[in-house]
Amino acid sequence: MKPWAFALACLALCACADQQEQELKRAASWSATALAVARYWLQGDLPDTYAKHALEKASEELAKGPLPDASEPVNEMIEAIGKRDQLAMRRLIADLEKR
Amino acid sequence: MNKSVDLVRDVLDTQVLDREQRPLGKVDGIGLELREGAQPRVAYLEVDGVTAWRRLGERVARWAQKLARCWERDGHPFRFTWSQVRDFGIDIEIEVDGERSAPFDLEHWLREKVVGRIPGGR
Amino acid sequence: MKKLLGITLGIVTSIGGFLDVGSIATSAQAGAAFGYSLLWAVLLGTICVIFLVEMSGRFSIVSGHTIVDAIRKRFGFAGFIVPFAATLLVNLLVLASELGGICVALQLLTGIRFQLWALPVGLAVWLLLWFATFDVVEDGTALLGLVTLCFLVAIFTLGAQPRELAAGFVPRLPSEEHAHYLFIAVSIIGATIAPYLFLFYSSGAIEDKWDKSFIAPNRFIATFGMSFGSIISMAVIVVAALALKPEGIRVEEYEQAALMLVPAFGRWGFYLFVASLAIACFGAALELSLASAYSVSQAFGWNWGENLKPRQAARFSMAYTLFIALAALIVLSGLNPMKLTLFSMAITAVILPLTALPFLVLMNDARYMREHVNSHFSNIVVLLIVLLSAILAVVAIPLEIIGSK
Amino acid sequence: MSRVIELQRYIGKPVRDADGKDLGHLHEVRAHREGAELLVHEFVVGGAGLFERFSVAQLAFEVGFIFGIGRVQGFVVPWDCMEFPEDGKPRCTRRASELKRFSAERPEGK
Repeated sequence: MKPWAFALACLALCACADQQEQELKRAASWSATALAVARYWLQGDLPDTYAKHALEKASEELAKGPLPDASEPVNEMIEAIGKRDQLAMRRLIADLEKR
Repeated sequence: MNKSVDLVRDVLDTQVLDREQRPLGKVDGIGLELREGAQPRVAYLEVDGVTAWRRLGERVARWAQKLARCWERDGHPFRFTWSQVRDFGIDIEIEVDGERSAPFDLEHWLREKVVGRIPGGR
Repeated sequence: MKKLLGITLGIVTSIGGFLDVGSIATSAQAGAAFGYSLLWAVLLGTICVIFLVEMSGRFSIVSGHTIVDAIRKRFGFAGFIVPFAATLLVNLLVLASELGGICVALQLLTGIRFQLWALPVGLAVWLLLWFATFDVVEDGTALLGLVTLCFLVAIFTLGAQPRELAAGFVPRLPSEEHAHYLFIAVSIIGATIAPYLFLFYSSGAIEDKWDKSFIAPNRFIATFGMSFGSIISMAVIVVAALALKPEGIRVEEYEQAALMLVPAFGRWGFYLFVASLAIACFGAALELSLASAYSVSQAFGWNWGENLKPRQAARFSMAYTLFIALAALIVLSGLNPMKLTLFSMAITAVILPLTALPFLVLMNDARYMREHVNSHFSNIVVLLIVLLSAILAVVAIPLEIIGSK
Repeated sequence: MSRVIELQRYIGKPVRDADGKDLGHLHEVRAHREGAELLVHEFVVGGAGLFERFSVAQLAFEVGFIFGIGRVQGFVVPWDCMEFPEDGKPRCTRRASELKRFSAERPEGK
């Protein structure tokens, strides 16, 4: 067993150990992104096209991640933007924050 | 100009300029004539892409040769003799009109086939 | 008076031209994930690039050669071809990242997928090079590049704490995620010491016909131009640390980075980010295409120069045309732009010794530099930073690949 | 009779002396002007400063020079003692002991 092969193997091992932890972090980051986009949109700081596009990306990533159900409120946010329904958006923000 | 010339350090891979100071290419090869009982003399200096690539190996040279055939007018590489050298310093200036020499074949080919056809390439 | 104009122009172009997709992407990720703690990487990269840029200007001034031209003459065709090919390949990846950056900016603005912008953006870059002259290209994009000063302004509006900022300049490993930290550090260094920067600068010195009187101004331009430029790069880290980290947003895609100026400028924040990304990348794409065409022409001894019309330098013009086309195809293939950028920057750090070390040998060769040879101090600084970043990169890239699987 | 060789294909190649011992690589060809001609008077073998192929070791060797590590040394072979056979391997007809050695701090400046 060549030394570098052994080193690579244990690197790979510890890499996947914190794999789950990485996944959780990514999901948390994407839901935080969705929240930020929604909040800035509510304040009128973000154009609709970008807000919708960013939320679609967020829900896509969340669906792949460990907490896929978090992508539902994000999808509803996208519709809220389409309908310019600020009230629904506030409710959805609260809902996503609880998760 | 001082008398001694180191062929590798001062001549090989040195930039060659034509009569109007236009860049012609690099010295890619040196032809050395070995004579019986007399000092070897520099027969010619060569500016040719294929010669340069041949320094990396035959296979590479074959590829370069295939490619070069599309734009080369006459098959043999461009050579000049030491007597044609007008100025020798950081670059080598020679008594040749670059536009009509072999190293410009690719330039002419591109001008006609491509650049000439694109608007604004005038 | 002409010299003064030359100096100010030199500094302005370095500021405007410094920031590119690499610095924005790596700094945004660094700030969002690790706060201020990667500022040292920008500083280290900047110190090295100041030396390299000053040396490349001095080299062209004293020897009358450009770097690529001289490396081939000094090491021979067979010795020169491997570093040359490696640099060209990396330049292609970085150019693809730059074009990708512009396409992503347009995607953020319009919602249309970035691949669809690949060909129009490639065409726009090519058109400017085909029709404009060197001065218009270099000065125009750099002046536009000053929009990136908005990151600097954002620091003050967001109120960064100077004491914490200073702590970021001391390198120390974070509590966890060492592999990713190392990878981002290396990508930052690769983004800061981009070889095309000093290759472009050396060709520019020849194109602008700098003579011996430019030795002192050259040192001034290199030092202040690069330092101001890197301050903006650091500003991106600070803004990301203040605007994204507290919210828990880690930058994996440009969509997330686009939020970072909103807290500072409100509605304008988003548009300023998109403008900075697009302009910085456009300027860098122009410089990179020219730098690559320069190095190919100088390697084979062809006539070169952006001031020449395409008809006068067909091989030079076709070189950058082919280069832009290939890069646009890479973007068209839909590779993730952020990942492509980070890896291109890390690979730049890996192959840095292949360009910087032959150049260092030239800077100490009296035949080229006469009495202006390098001082021992600059030799040591460049050697240490170049070797350090290459070793770090060789370690960091495999770890990142394993980590991200 | 005389023969024309492509000098660039021998540059950087290893050179053997009369006993078959390796003298080093063919590193430089010193010539001088005679009227309109350029005549070779000696070959320099061994030493550094030339890549036959790119090699990291060679680059490290060159960088070492900058910091005064290592020396350029080798042999000076007069023109009439060097042969260039068809197989592309240059050969010296004298023994290493009979040749003038040279040793310098770093590749000689202009």
